[in-house]
Amino acid sequence: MSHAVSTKRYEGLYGALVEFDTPEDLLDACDKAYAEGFRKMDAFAPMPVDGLAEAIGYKKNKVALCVLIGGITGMCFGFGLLQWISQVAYPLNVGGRPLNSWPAFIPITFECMILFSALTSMISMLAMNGLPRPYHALFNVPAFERASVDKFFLLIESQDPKFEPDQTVDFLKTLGGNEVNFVPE
Amino acid sequence: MAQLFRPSSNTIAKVSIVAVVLLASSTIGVAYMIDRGSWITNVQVAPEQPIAFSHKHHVKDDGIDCRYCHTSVETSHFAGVPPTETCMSCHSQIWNNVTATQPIRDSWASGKSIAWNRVHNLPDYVYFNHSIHVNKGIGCSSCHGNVAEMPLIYKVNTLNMNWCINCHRNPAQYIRPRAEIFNVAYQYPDNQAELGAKLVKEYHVQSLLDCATCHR
Amino acid sequence: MDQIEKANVNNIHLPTEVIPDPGANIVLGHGLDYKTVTDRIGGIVVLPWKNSPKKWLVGAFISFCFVNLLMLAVYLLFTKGVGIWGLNIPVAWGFAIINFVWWIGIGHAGTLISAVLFLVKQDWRTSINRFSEAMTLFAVACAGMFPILHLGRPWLFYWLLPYPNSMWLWPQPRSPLEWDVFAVSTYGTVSLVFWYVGLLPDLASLRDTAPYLWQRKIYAILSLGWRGSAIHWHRYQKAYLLLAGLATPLVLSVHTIVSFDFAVSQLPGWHTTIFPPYFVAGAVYSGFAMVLTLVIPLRAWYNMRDLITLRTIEAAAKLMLGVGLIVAYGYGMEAFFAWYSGDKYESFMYWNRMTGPYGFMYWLLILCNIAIPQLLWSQKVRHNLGLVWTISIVINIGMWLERFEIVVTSLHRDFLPSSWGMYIPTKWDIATYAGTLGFFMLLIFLFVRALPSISIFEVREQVHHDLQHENKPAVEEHA
Amino acid sequence: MKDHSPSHPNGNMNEHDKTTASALVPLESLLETPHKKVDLAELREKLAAGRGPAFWRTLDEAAESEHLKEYVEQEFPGLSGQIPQGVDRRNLLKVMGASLAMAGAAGCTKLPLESIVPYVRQPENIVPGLPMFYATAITNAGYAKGVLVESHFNRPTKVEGNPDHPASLGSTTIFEQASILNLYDPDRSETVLQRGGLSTWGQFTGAASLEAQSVGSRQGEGLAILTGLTTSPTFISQMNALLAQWPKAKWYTHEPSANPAVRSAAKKIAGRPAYVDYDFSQADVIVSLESDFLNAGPASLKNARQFAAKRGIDNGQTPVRYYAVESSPSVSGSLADHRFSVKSSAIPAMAYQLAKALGVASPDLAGTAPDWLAKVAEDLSSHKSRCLVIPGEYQPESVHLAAYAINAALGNVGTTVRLLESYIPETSSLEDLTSDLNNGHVEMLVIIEANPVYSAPASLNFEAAIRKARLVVRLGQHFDETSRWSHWHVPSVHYLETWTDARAFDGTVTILQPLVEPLYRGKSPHEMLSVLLGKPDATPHDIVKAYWQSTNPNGFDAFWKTSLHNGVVAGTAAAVLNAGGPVTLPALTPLESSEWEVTFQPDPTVGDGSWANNGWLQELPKPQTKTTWDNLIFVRPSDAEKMGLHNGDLLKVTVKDRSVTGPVWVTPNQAQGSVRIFFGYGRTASGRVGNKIGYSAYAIQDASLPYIAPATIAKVPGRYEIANTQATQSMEEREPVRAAEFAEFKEHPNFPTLEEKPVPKELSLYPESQWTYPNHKWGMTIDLNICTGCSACAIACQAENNIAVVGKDQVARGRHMHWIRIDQYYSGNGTLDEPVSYNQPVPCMHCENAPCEVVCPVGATVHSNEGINQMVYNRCVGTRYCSNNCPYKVRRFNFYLYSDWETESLKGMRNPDVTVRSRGVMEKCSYCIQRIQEVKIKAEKEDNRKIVDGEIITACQQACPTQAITFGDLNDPQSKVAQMAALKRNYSLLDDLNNRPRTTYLGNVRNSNEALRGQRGSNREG
Repeated sequence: MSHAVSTKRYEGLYGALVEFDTPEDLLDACDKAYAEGFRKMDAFAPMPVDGLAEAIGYKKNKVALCVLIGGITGMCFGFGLLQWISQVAYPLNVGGRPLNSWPAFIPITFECMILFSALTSMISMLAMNGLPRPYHALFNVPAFERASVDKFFLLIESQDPKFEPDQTVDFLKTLGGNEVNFVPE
Repeated sequence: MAQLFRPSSNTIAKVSIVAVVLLASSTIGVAYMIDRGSWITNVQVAPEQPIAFSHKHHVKDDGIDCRYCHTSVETSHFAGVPPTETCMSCHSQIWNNVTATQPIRDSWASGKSIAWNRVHNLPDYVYFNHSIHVNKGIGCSSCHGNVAEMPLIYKVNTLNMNWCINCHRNPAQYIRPRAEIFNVAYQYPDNQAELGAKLVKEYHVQSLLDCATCHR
Repeated sequence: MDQIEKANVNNIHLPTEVIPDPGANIVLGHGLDYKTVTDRIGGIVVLPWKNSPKKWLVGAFISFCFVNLLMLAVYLLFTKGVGIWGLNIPVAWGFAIINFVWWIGIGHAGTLISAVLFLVKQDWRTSINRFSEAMTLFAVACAGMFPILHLGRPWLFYWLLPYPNSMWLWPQPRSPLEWDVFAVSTYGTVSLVFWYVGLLPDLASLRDTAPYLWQRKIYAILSLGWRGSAIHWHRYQKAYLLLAGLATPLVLSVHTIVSFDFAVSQLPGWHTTIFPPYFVAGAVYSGFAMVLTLVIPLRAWYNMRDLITLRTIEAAAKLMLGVGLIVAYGYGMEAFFAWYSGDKYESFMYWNRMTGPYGFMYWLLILCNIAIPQLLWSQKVRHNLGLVWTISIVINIGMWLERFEIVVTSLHRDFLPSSWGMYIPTKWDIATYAGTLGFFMLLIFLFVRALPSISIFEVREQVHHDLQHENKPAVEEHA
Repeated sequence: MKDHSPSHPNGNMNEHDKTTASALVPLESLLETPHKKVDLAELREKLAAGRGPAFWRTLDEAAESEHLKEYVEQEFPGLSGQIPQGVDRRNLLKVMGASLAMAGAAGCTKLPLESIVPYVRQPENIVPGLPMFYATAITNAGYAKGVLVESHFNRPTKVEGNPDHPASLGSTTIFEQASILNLYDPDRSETVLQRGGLSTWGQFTGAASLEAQSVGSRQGEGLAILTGLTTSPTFISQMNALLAQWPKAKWYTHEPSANPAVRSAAKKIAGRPAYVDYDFSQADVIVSLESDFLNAGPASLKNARQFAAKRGIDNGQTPVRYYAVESSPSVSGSLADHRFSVKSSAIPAMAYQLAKALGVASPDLAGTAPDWLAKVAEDLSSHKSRCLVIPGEYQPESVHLAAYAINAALGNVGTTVRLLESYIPETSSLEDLTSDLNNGHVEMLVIIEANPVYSAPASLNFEAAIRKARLVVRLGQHFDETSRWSHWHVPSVHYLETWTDARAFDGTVTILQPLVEPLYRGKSPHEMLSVLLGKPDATPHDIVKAYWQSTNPNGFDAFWKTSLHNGVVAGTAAAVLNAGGPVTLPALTPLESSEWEVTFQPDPTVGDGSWANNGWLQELPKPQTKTTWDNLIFVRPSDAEKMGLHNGDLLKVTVKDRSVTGPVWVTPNQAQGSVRIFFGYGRTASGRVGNKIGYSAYAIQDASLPYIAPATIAKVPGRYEIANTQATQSMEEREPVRAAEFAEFKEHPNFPTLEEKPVPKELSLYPESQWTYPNHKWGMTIDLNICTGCSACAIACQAENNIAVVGKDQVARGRHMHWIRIDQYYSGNGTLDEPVSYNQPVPCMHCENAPCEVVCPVGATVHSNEGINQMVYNRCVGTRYCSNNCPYKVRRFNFYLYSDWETESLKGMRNPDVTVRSRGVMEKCSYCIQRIQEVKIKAEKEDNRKIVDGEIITACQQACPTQAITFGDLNDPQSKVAQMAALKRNYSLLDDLNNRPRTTYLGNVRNSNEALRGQRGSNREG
């Protein structure tokens, strides 16, 4: 994602972009490009497309792990807080109930668990996606507006070792997309 | 009009998130500082008094005992505020013509007593009893500080509930021998730990944390 | 600039003629493609005023008047005290708690539809989940008001939160009201997160289709620069799935905990083990009722019959009927155990509930919640939207009455006859309730005008799914 | 965050106490601020706007007006002016503390300290902050009940009974308790008025002495003095002096609630003025002929104490058997073993028949005796000299004579009946005064305290008669109905403001001493008389002291000191008279027969009307009916059914040609064909609280038939809202009250818990409670066997704990605030007309497994380590969940700002040891935690000594006339409460809920007559 790579091979050029009309076209375009040996590439769709990420070589998804950790933290926080309040901070005889009325602590513990894990799921997702990111080179391409409406795009980044502007564009043209654009930095 | 923002906006976006978090936490921090600060608690604030009465002078220089003026501190919940007569008992003889003590003589003459401003004030729903504390080995200075060093009297403690609770939790760390109660310059000895424990036993001091101890 | 904007406006095509309902078999009408769904749904939001129905203005204005009524009622409440309500000893809880439970109940449909139905892969949910999530949020906002308003000293509500204070005092975690604080706030937060995450891609669509620059800027900020990268989508779907998985137990827990407010107490009529499941069922029941109450007019007003089809409405109606039966079972069990337990307080309470001074409300609620909804067994009824809509209203009323019965009739005659009393709501009780209704509706009105009330990208998926089954590329349709 | 005070006036808790806001200011100057006179009439209108205790609130709002500030300034001299704005309640008192420390010094104190003797604790000099107790007495219809008055910083705050006083024995009735509120009543008149215009005492004395001269020139001819009944030796001696000086002057008395027949009968019996005293400690069988001996009359507290002792069953004794014959349910009647509803007008005949049955010669009567009467007679005759027949306070002479004759015949005279010398002077009656007025014999009329224009029987038309006098002078606490017709009105003093003296029923004298200077510079009756006697400057102190000096010339100082200290003057008890000749019963002159009779009695809470302006008494639920704020018309259920009457319907009662209309209360145990109406309401000039509520029973009273009269009644259209605090009076199979026959009790002493099965403990999620209460374990028991339901406990609690008055509207909404309520149940055996009635005081139960505590989200109510269920007002946020979860519904909520935070006088009245609650917080019985803490601190300071049983007394316990309430440490097996709790007939309310209440009850046992079994409460007409 980050474009702070030390060796910029093509100053001012982020990559090359090809547009398709259907997810299917995009999918096999991706396969072709991947087969061609491109690695630093990305695909864009106005909706989730099954297998698209895999097609461009994406494997590990760590969101679930984060959520698990978040959940456990929340649970410990909740239960710990209640125990501390009722046994350490100010122990009180409440209606003759024991200080450690653990059954009464379950609901809050549960809610804390849910709250923490829910928040982590969103935050981790956004963080890994590097959002918020209001500016992005891709937005320089007028056609890219439709990436969120009805068009499907394949991007080969200039950072890709196999990226050579002209050849890459020629290659992309062979994929049967509508038009091919350079993406200025 | 493809690009809506400048590249810098990315940094701004990320920074602003951090900023919001920082701002929120710092607001809370400030709120706490104000709440604990003297603007709310009046700690270290010496209010204007009708007479520039100096505890420093009377206690330290003249060595007058607390009970000379605060007569009912050992017997009542209310320590008592000295009547004009108490002042007159000396100031009819000494300093009996300086302007500083004029209000006393006015009060004496007119029968209207002197309107002091309260320094240590508790909310209505708090029932503090001086006598029991004094009788159980809690010295004046434990709450009121060393008045012998106060030209004008001021609060040294917040008198917040958690401050009270702190001592009620563990009286041993603040208790002192009954003989030292009115020694405003009293220093806790190094062996306060065991001395305290001993006194607590000796004076039958309980750690009272019931609400009704103070709220009725 | 403005030519561009004009161009943009013209670039968004809304159908001029009224589109008929494609019937109860398909989720989406024919002739929809990625672009049209974007225009149809997004257009409602981004197009200038002249394109939105006058009904909107009227409705929004009326709701706004009720909001003012609410503010007046709350002002009085804060200056005079809860005495302006019909409360007393023994009936120390009245409208405030009734409305709280009612609103929270309504707040359950959204999460349920988006989360549970998502997990069980119900395609018809697509067209109403966004809307019902919004409804959830607004209902929870209304619900959240009441626990604070009903306090004797509302300005001290924050004492229910655990924070280090100069009194060194903390909340009392054995109290169901304390559980509520966590349950409701968690539910509110998670619903918001869930809703916002769902909105992200659509906000991006609006950013890219909105005619005016200021609109684009706003939506750009809201969409956080979403650009639909495959990898983003991948993480996005995982996160969304997890959120759904979390929201499902949450939604169950929340009303369970609300039911604990009653079930944990000693009061005959409250101290009831069946309450948790029975409350949850009731919540879902009222939730679906409220969704239908709102969606049926909505799709007519905005000419979206092919986006929210009879399929969806019928499915919702069926589900409502099913949950209604669970609720009926709940009532049955309550009555049965009142008798079977042989407990004199319990049996008296139920007898009093049925025949006492509030008896007529009990029978009215049976009528509203059990008798009338049985009509939904007939497909004719389910296909008659007027009827479905009326029934959904009836159920909303019924569910409110249920809460009234639970709160008031249990309290007004409890253990010692000497302390029995009556509860007669005052005009301010009613004003507060009506006020929150207005507040709720106002939020709904603003929502449909400010955000896509149907999840565009999910509809696109649906379109894609439909197209695949018709094996036709979308472009030809378009041409 | 800062704690937020619930005791902040406007309920906005967010301000913290700025130390500079309040200051210490002297009090001794309080009474010396010069006053600008204000137009009171105008103010009255303004203030009269808010009627009912609503005014306690409306006053705050009105307080904006400059006028009112002046008014308050006048009413509570200094307080409003001297105290800087923002001074809070407790500081106000500290202020007073400060000034007290000052008192000795500056020498200028507002109290004649030299002569006031502290009673219980006598400090060398006043200790600021410590309350002091003074012995004095309160009089009702002339007779004294001794009291101890608690004073904080020179402000009387609480009235308790004086254990050394024969008419109190340490207990009080509701009136003693409520009298403190009268002292601070802002409606009291505060200046001398001439023809309604402002005047001064000086101008009055001037005018009066001129009059006195002209009167004197005519040997007092044309001078009429009207007073209430009095036993004050000093006053009587003053009157005698005056009458001696002016032989032609006349002394009249008027006391609406005192039946002259009682005195005339006693005089016939003894052959001289006498008082018939009954000794219940000797009586095994009691027959009451419509007597409310446990609740009414000068000896009620003594009666109650003796009766309770005789009713005891726990030491193996056989309890007294009590037959009540009455036309309307009375407090005493609720304890009767057999209760017979009989028309009042039939009781004389019944008394004669009883006399006959017991062999007393009595004139023949038509009609036969009901068969139960024979049984009762048997029971009596089998307890010769150990039984007692008590005539009703409002029955005619014949009944009193018959009762005495019966007692004599049964040999009770000397054991249960004594004739005592009476000290009520012989005076002319109000009837005489009216005729003298009408015949123009009265030129100058001096009315002291009495309020005849309101309370004279309508048949006298006194309002017309009073205008015949050339000059009317009125001494009264309020500018009331009578003052309106007076040329001069002089403000009178409250009994806590002045020196005087009075006798108990048995002649014992108490010298009344003031606790404060007259708040409104009122004058005492003594001063009024001495003005007429030409000594305008004599102070009450001098007058009273002079009198006693003359009677005890030697050793006077010691005598004076001890008499004041003890609250009784030694050796003043009356001599026992030996009976005159045998009583002959006069032939009965029966009332003209009519379908309906109406009986008149003072209202149970506002009496004859003199208490009408007392918010506490107005809001106190009346015994039996539990209604507040109104006087009702009692109708028997079956009669009501016949006439289609329901509670709140309007009924028109007509006697002769006069009628009143009032709301109906369908009352079980009301006799058939008899309706009961009450004095005390329908006032027009009592003040904001008492004005324009209810109907005036005097309006149909006929001087010839003052208390029982033939009447016609008719339903009239319209309804009237009645604010009652207990809607359901049947037990609905819940058995909150558990009762048994004495026989059953002997068989199963544990009858209350017979059917109870132990609560299965394993049902709890939690282990058995780990909480032990090692130090103290406070608990309370309430003996339902001797609770009369008199409600003294409720008022005592209200006074002790600063409980707010909320007003009729709020009561009707179910928002009354009493911490202890007296539930009144009717139980079925018997018809709807004649149920048995039970009383059950219900304070907080202080459950060990308190359900209220568990549900409070902020921990505002939790347990103390002594097992007290603490309610922390300043922590409460007002969720009201605790109340919902309290099965006993003993918690009370401040739905509005009920406590008055503005009126200065009330600040002075309140108990400084109890937080005044603010809006939006829950409150409830605290077992008088302030008293517990006070004693604990005291004991700890006294070298950590053990607290003695009985050292801590709750307010309700202290007031209770029968001592039905016991409080103490359950950990101490020797303590009374522990022994009570150990009794077999002890049970806890709603035991099956496993809340483990600390407050428990002792079952009710009735010793009914085998021969009449099943006829208890059965409807037998005479």
